[in-house]
This record gives sequence, C-alpha cells and structure tokens, in this order.
Amino acid sequence: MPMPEWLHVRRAKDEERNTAQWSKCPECGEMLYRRDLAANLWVCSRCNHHFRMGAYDRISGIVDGDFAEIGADVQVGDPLSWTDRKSYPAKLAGDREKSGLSEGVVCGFGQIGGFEAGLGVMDFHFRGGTMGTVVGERIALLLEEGRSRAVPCIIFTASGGARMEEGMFALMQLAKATAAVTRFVNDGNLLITVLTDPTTGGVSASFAFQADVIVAEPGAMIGFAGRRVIEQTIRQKLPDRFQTAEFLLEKGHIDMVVERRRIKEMLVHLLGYAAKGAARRLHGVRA
Amino acid sequence: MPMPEWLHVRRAKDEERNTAQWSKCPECGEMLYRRDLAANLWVCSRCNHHFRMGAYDRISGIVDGDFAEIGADVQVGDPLSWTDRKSYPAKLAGDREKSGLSEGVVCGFGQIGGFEAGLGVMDFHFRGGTMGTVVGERIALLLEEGRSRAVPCIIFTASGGARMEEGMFALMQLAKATAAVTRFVNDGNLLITVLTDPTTGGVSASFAFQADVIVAEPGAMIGFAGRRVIEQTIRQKLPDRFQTAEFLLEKGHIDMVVERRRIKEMLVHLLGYAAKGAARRLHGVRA
Amino acid sequence: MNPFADRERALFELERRIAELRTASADQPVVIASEIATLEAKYQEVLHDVYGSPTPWQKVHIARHPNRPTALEYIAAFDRFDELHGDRAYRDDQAVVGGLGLLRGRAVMAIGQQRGRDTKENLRRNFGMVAPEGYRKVQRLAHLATRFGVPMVTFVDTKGADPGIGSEERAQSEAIAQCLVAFTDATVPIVAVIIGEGGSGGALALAIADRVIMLENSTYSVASPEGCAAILWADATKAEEAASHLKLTAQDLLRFGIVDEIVPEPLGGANRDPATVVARVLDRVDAALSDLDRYASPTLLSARYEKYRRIGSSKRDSSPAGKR
Amino acid sequence: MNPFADRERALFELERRIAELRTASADQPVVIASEIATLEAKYQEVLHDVYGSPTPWQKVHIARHPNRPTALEYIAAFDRFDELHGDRAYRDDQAVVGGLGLLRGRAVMAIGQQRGRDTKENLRRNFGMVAPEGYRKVQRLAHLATRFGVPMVTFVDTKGADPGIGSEERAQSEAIAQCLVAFTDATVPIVAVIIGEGGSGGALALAIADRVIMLENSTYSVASPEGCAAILWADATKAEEAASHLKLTAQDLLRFGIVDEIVPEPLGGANRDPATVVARVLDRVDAALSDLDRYASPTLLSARYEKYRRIGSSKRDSSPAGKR
Ligand SMILES: [Zn+2]
Ligand SMILES: [Zn+2]
Repeated sequence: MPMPEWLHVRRAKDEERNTAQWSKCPECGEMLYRRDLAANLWVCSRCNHHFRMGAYDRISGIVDGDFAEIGADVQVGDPLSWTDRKSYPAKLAGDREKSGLSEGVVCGFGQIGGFEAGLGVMDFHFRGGTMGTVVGERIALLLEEGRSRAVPCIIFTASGGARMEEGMFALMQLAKATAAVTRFVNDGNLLITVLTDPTTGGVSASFAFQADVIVAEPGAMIGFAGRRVIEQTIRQKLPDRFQTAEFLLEKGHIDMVVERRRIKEMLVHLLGYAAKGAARRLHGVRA
Repeated sequence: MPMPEWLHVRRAKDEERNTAQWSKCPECGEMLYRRDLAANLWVCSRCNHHFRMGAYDRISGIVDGDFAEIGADVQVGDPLSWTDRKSYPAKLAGDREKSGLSEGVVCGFGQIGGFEAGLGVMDFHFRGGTMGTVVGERIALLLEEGRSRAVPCIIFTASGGARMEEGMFALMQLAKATAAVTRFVNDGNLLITVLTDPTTGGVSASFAFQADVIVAEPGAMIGFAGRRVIEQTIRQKLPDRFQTAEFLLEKGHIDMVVERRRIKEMLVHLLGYAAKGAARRLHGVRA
Repeated sequence: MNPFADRERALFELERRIAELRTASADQPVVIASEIATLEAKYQEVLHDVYGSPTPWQKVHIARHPNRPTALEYIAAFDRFDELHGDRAYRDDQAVVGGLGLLRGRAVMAIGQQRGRDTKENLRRNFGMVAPEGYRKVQRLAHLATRFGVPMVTFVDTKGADPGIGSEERAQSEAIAQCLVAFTDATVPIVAVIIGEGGSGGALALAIADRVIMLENSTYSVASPEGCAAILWADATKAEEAASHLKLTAQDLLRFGIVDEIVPEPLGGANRDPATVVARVLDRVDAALSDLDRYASPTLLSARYEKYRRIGSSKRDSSPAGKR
Repeated sequence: MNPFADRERALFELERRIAELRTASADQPVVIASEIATLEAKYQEVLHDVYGSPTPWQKVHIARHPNRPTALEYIAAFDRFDELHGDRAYRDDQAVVGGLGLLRGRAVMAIGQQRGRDTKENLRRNFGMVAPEGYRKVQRLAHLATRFGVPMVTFVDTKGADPGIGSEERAQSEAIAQCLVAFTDATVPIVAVIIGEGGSGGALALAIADRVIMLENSTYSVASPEGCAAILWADATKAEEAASHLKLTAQDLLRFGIVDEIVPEPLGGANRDPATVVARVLDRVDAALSDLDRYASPTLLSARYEKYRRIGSSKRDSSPAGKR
C-alpha cells in the first residue's frame, strides 16, 4: 500500500514547524539546531541524550518505505462528558492542533528490512501519551490485523499512563490491549516492544511488558508508579538512575538497551530470527 | 487390589524392631517410648518435633486401606561398579537389612479419603533417601501409571540428594523424573508433593518443586545446597531457621506447612477440589 | 476528611440516647417504650438523611470504612478454605490472600486483596497494596485454578498497587501486566467482586472476569480521587471534585457496562451489617458461577475476549484520514 | 593442586629454549635450524608424555584451565549474536549469557554459563555459578526459543549452581527444577555442549537436550570430585580418588550413552588452540542441528522423552516382591 497523501502532508508540516528553531538539550544544555537534531534522529550530538520523538518521524526512520496506517479513522470519544478547567473535547482539539496527531498512537503496516510487520508508535506530545479508548482501540486493531496477517508486531511505547478524562473507560483499555495481545501471541505471533521515554502506568503495566522481546532506549524512564508518587510515599528523593532503562536492564526487567540509531538494525535482526523460525513457530513442525 | 502379603510382613517386622525401645527427641531431649511415638505418627508428644518416618508407616497413615505397590521389582543396579571402603552392592545390602526397604522410595496406588491416587513415599533410612536409578525409575513408573489412570499423584520427599555411587546415572534421574512429571502434568493430571525432613539436592531441584501444590512438614530442612556447603562458602554459621519449612513459607517457595496429623486431611481436601474440577481440567469443558 | 462526620454526630447522639433509655427502661417500662419508639423513628429519619443518597466522595469514604468487610470476611464464610502461599521465588506477599475452598459446595480458587483490620495487620498486609511478588502469587493461583479446573472468585479491595522502591525494583509493571494475561487466558470461569476500593491497574489485575459484581458503595476508578486531582491539577486536596468527575460509583459503572451487577448494602454501608452483606455477596457469586458453569472453556474465553474488546470501542469516523 | 605442574615444567623449559634459538637464528641460520628441529621433536615427545593420556583428575584440571575457551568465545564465533537479558523480575544474572544469534546462517537461541576470564570478570560472573534469577532467565530464553521457533544451543561450564544464602532464599531448587521442565517441554531442537566443567544439577539445568556434545577433556558429574569426597568420606582432599570413581570423563559418558558425541581437543587441551576447538565445536553443533531440523516438534519431544526415560532404567527383578 502506498504512503497515504496525508502522511506526506503531515511530514511537510512538521518540517516547517521545526525549521529555524533551536532546542536546548535538557541533559547537557547544548543549543541544537532543530533541523540537525531531526537529521540525527532527535539525539543530542554532544551528549547522546535521546529527545522524545514524534510518531511520524519515528515511523519514517523505521519502515523501509511505505506505511499503511490503520485505525486513523477511530473517532475520539468523550465517554464521561468530562469538563474541568476545559472540556475534554477542547483539550483534545488543542492537542491535535499542537501535535498534528489525531491521537496518542499511530498504527499501521509496512516493511522493516524487507520483513512485513505491524508497527504502533505512541507519541508523548499528544496528552502525554496517555491511553484512552482511541489508543486502546488502535492497539487492538493493530494486533488483530497483525494476527490475521500472521506477521510480527512492534510497538514503541511512550506514555504517562491511563487518561484520567476517560475514567474507567481508560483503565479498561489495559484489559482490551491485553486481550488483543493474548490472542495475537497465542497464535504464535511475535510481539516486540520498544520502551521510550517515558513509559509508565497503565501502558507499562500492560502491553509494554507483555512482549516477547523488550527493548528500551537509553535513559528512558520506565516504571509503574511515577517518581513523584514514590518520593511522596518514601519521603525522600530518588537517585537519578532509578527507573531508567539502564537500571531496569540491571534489574532484569528488559532484554536490551539500544541506541536510537541502532534500533532499526536490531528490529531487523529480531524479525530475521522470527522469519527463520516461522515454520516451527507457527506450525510446530520442522523448519 | 489387596494389600500384598509382604506388606503385612514388613509392618509386623517394623513393629517388632520398634518394640521396647526408647528414642530421645533431638529437639527437646524427652525420652519417648517408641511404640507411643509410632502411635503419635512419630511426632514428639512434648515439643511437636516431627521425626523422620518410615515409608510404610507413612503409607499406612495416608491410604484408607489397601495399597498396591508398583515398581518393587525394579532391580538394584551398580552402573559404575563402584567400590570405595565397601562395594556399592554391599552398602545397599546393608541398607536393605537395616531399613527393611528394597530401595529409597515406595510407590503404589490406593484410595485417600475415597479418592484414588498414586502415592510415592521416600525414606531417609535407605541411603539417606538419595536418588539413584531405582528411585528415578520408580517415580517415573508411578507417574506413568498415574497418567494412564488419570489420577492425581502425591509424592512425599525425603532426600539427601543424588546418590554419589551411581555417578551420572544418578544425576540423569533428575531428567527422567522431570520427563515423567512433564508428561503427567501436561495431560492435566495433578501432582502434589509433601516435603519432609530433609529434602535437598537433586530431589529438591526436580520433582519436589515441580508440583502443583507443595506442602511441607513443620521444621523440615529444605534446600538445594546443604547447610555445610553454604557455611563453608560464606565462612559463617547459618541461623537455625534457615532452610526450614517455615522459612520457605515466608519466602514464598511452598504453599503451606501442615502438621503431620493434619496432612491426610489436607490431601483429602486437595483431592476433593481436584475431583470437582476434573471435567474442566481434563477436558477443557464445563464441569 | 470524613464527609459524614458532621451529620453522623447527630446519629451517634441518638444511638447513645436510645441505648440509655433501654438501660433505664427496667424501672419505667411503659413510658420509656414510647419514648424509645419516638427516638427510633427519628433515628431512621436521620439515617436516611445522612446516608440516603451518598455523593461519590461520600462513597469513597464508605468504601474505605475500617469496619467494611474485607476479603477474609467473605472467605471465612466459605464452607472451607485452604490458603496457598507464595510466588515460588521470593516472598509470600500477605497483601493478597488466596487458596482453594468450597463455596456453597463448589470448589473454587479464591483470591483477594487484604487490607489490615488494625494497625498491626495493616503493616503486615501493607494496607492491601500488593507488591510484584503478590501479583506473581496471583498469577500462580490463576494458573493453578486452571490446573485444578475450578473457577476463580476474586475480592478486589485496594487503593492501588504498592508504589514503593522495592516494588519498582522487582518489576511491578511486569507483574501486573502478566496478571492481566493470566486472567485473560484462564480457561475457568472468573467472578470478580469489587468489595471496597478498586484502585487503578492494581485492582484490575484481579478483576478481568466473566462477571464483575460490585457492592453498592464500592468504588472502582482509573486513579484514586486524590491521585487524579494530583495528576490533573497538581492539587490532591481537590479529591472531592475528582471523585465526582471520575464516575467511580457502582451505578455509573453498571450503566457503562463495566460492571455486571450491584449488590445492595444496608443504609450507611456494609460496615453496618457485615454478615448480611457477606451472605448476599456469596449468594450472587454462587448464582454467577452456576450460570457460568454451563459454558465450555472455549466459549468462556471467546465471550471474555468480546466483552473487553467492546468496552469503549469508539465509532469510526468516516472522513478519509480520521480527525486531525 | 595442578597435577601437571611438575611435568609441565620440562615442557615450558623446552618452549623457552626453542623461542631463544629462533631469536638467535638470524646470525647462524643453518646450525640453529637443525638444533631447533631436534628440540621440537623432543618437545612433541614430552608433550605426549605429559598430556597424552590424562587421568580423570588431570582432565578435571584441563576442564578448569583459565585459558580454556568459555561460552562467550564460542558465541563470538557466531555470524551474529544479540544478547538478551534478565529474568523480567529481579536481576540480570551475568553468570549465564543468552540471546538470539546466527550460527552458520541458522537462527538459534544460544545460552551459556559464563565464568570470568580474569578476577574482575569472575566476580561479576560469580565464577559461572548461576543464581535462581539466572536459571529463571534461562527458562525465559528457552520459552522464547519456542516462541521464535528457533533451536537452542547451550554451552555448559559450571562448578555447580550458586550455593549462597541469597540463592537459597530465592528458591534455587525451584529455579533449577523449572529449568528442567522448560528444556523437557521445549518444542524446538536442543543441542548442549559440555565445554568445561559440567557440575551437578546446576549443569543439567542447561543440558537436557536432543544431542549432548562433550569436549574430549571436559568433565560432567553428579558432584564435583571435591564435593563427592566431602559427601562420602568427609574429606575433600580425596578429590583425586573421587574423580576416578565418578566416571566423569567424556569417554565414560559416551560409553554410558549419556553423551552422544565427543569433540577432540589438541594435546594438552582446548586452551592450547582455542580457535580450532571453537570452530570444530560449531561445526558439530551445526551438523547436529541439520540432523534435528528434519524432525517435527512432536517427534523431537517423543524422542527426548524416550532418551531420558531409558537412561539407567534397571532391569526388573522377577522375584515377587523385589529384592528386600
Ligand atoms: Zn546533550
Ligand atoms: Zn520433643
């Protein structure tokens, strides 16, 4: 399937927004020209800090060529008719405008190193990557479609947790995503997650940690409870390393920490192993 | 099946050996009349210390009536033609004489609280309950027969580990027992183990900890490495509680610690739950 | 803090006076009997007044009431219960209790979050906040329920999963995530009862079920009201406002199709008559299990999938590239 | 300690003199060349003398040689290797390494016990003695091999499972027992290579396999010679005697049918030419995998069952109640 027209438009729009702007590295303080930063996959050329990355930028760096998005038409709902300082629909409209995204995750199919795969990419710029019904629905659609195509799926996570404004409907998306993951993996399909900064709360406690292989980006903060909550509970400051990808690697929670510029290569390796094992994996017989 | 003639003989012989003897409780020092001790299931009436118990005494306290032994005809082998201070066959002959047992485990079938079940009981009095080819073979026969009858199996463990004099043949019994356990449980049959004092080494690291439900007797020492080995490694004395059943319960390794006089009752409960779940367990359908 | 405090004072005063009169009635039975009757009528009136239609924030407090029956009170009303312990690896987390039991003659695996009923027990049970090893115990018991072929009954009652350093170090996210898988995959019927607070993912880990029963005054929410207020407005004192926004009551969730059934409580909450509530809940669990018993395991699993697959499924937008 | 020490001295002396002569040969090439040839002939003679037919106890020392290739040297000779870490719960135990890789173009899951190659690495890797979380990593990787559908290749090299307090506290027995189950149940081909010491249950946990390959001078035993001597005679210094009793050599175990194949080593051990030994082992692993590739998973599982079911199966006694 060809890259949809709107994706070209989307990326051109990003380009425009990012031009002639400078960003300060939060790690080393270096002022970085955003066009250079984008060319370097949003990694600081001085200290290797991995900036949070837009979903479409990520996708274009991962897929070989075309990306056929699915679930983009899943409608934003307001199940609780939530209003606090602003109405929830107004908040969403603001985020759509600001981020250029229709919701917190972009899902679809493409080739990665020649291997067909499903790809879901969360984006922290939309409501902090929180999971509501649209995110849950799109993840489920991705995995259902991946299951019917019998191809591996890869999900890049970035999330502040469940979305408050959708209340229990948001919490139920953990169950929905889990249901989809379970059916997908029970058929012998492989799920790989790449945890990016930050991956916490309900996303962390569902599909992020239900994958066959769990990769993380350097320095990403990953955990169930947020630092603030833990610090309030224990009434002291946490060390900087706590809940980083490197900390989790040492504690045995994740398979590997991979620098952003090497992530596509690693995914291609993993998809390659999966392709070689497909006969025995999917049919229980000789390769 | 009726209780075999030799079992009656065996028990009469035990009775005789135990008559008119006194035993000192290693825990509280009380002198106990062995006939009373036997009547109290080999539990100290003063301090509740659980003595090591003979396999046939145990069996008679667990089965409702008859017990049909299997594997009693498995021949004692000497695969390495081992001789040190004594030949291995001579050591075995001594243990047979001393313990009245043909080998370190007695296996068979009977009813427990009205439920048919397989029952294997190890006995520390035969070569310290070490596992060689005969123990491995009998455990495998028990589980294979249990599988073909589709009944739960219960194994009481008591073992110093693998039997040195059978070298790698002894180590391979861990693999053999595991193979038998795996086939047995993969068919939906339930395995319950009761860990008695001591359960260590190869028995601990195989079927003892491969069961669905793991029960232990109070005060039983249970672990992989022996206390002596650990103390030599760390060059200090271990606390008394280390590796006791109670310690393991706290550390989450076992399901429950049950006093000897309540073990049959607990097994009957567990077999009862299993009986009620049999339809869904064995056929995946409604009960 | 307690939103009933002011109005409860009148109630307690009436209770005290009625009790006094009863004591005194030995001397002047007739006069006093009439006085008692008057006061009792008044008492019922005030009772309705105080507890009659609790706000969401009031329900949060009923759900947290120290005398509200906990998981072990429900389990104690089983015909029999044999507790099973541990995650087989690290620790027996006592914030969650579980085991095999007989409920109205049926073998079940019961699992419940257990808060303490006094300070000492609260420490031992970490206020019902489960650590990773507790969730791994739950996974093991869920697997064991399938091994035994018996249905699962869970009692949900937690502010949330334990948020301590140790829990993060031992992969709380993974432990909860795999609990969700274990319940999704279990080939036996599952009935979950929200008996107190159902706090976030830590509660959901025990609540993926074929039937979800909720007590009238229990709460079940994506975050505690305090947590929600802190997250959205950086101000935990706005919890009361958050409570009404979150739609965390049984009535809301029944309407949303997120819970299947509500079990009524006495006026003022289950703490006012625990035995009745416990019996009522076990009756409803029994009825749900009888119903679920009719289905073969593949049917159960399909229905469970469809149920969670549907919740909050948004309609599709017809515009070409979604709303952007 | 080292049973070769005395006789190795002559060998090292010859090595030194040959090296000296080679340096000097720039000046007097012809005379010295002949002298070198003589010494080299002598060297080969002494070499055979020293290492030609090692005793079991000498093999124990070859198997433990610090320069003997370790698991990572074999893995480094793969076409590619992507290490996977952790037990998903507690810690990444570096006494065991594992991951997906390409071996002669074939995707495999490689898992090996890894001792250190110097003191610092030995501390980090706990001398190749695996803790419960390491065995749980192994279980996870075995499961993952099945998930990917790729065969497993294991490299066994350990004195035994870690015997520390922490390992007992975190259920070492359970971790090993479940490793045995994971390998017994894995639906993919498994090839195990005993590359150094195969010590007890801690080694077997990685060695239930469809083909077991053993290096000529590796050892594999129910207990270390020291441990065996301590257990039987309460005297660890009798290790040499135990070594010969235990029948722990590759030749013994091939004869018993416990290992399937022996890979020859250079005289004196794999440490004298690691690259050749590594290539030879990978060739044999490749050949074994090619053979196993032909079988469907149910066939593999049946054959694996029968293999372990048969080892040490005693004949039945025909007397009515067995030997008593
Ligand atoms: Zn920087
Ligand atoms: Zn005593």
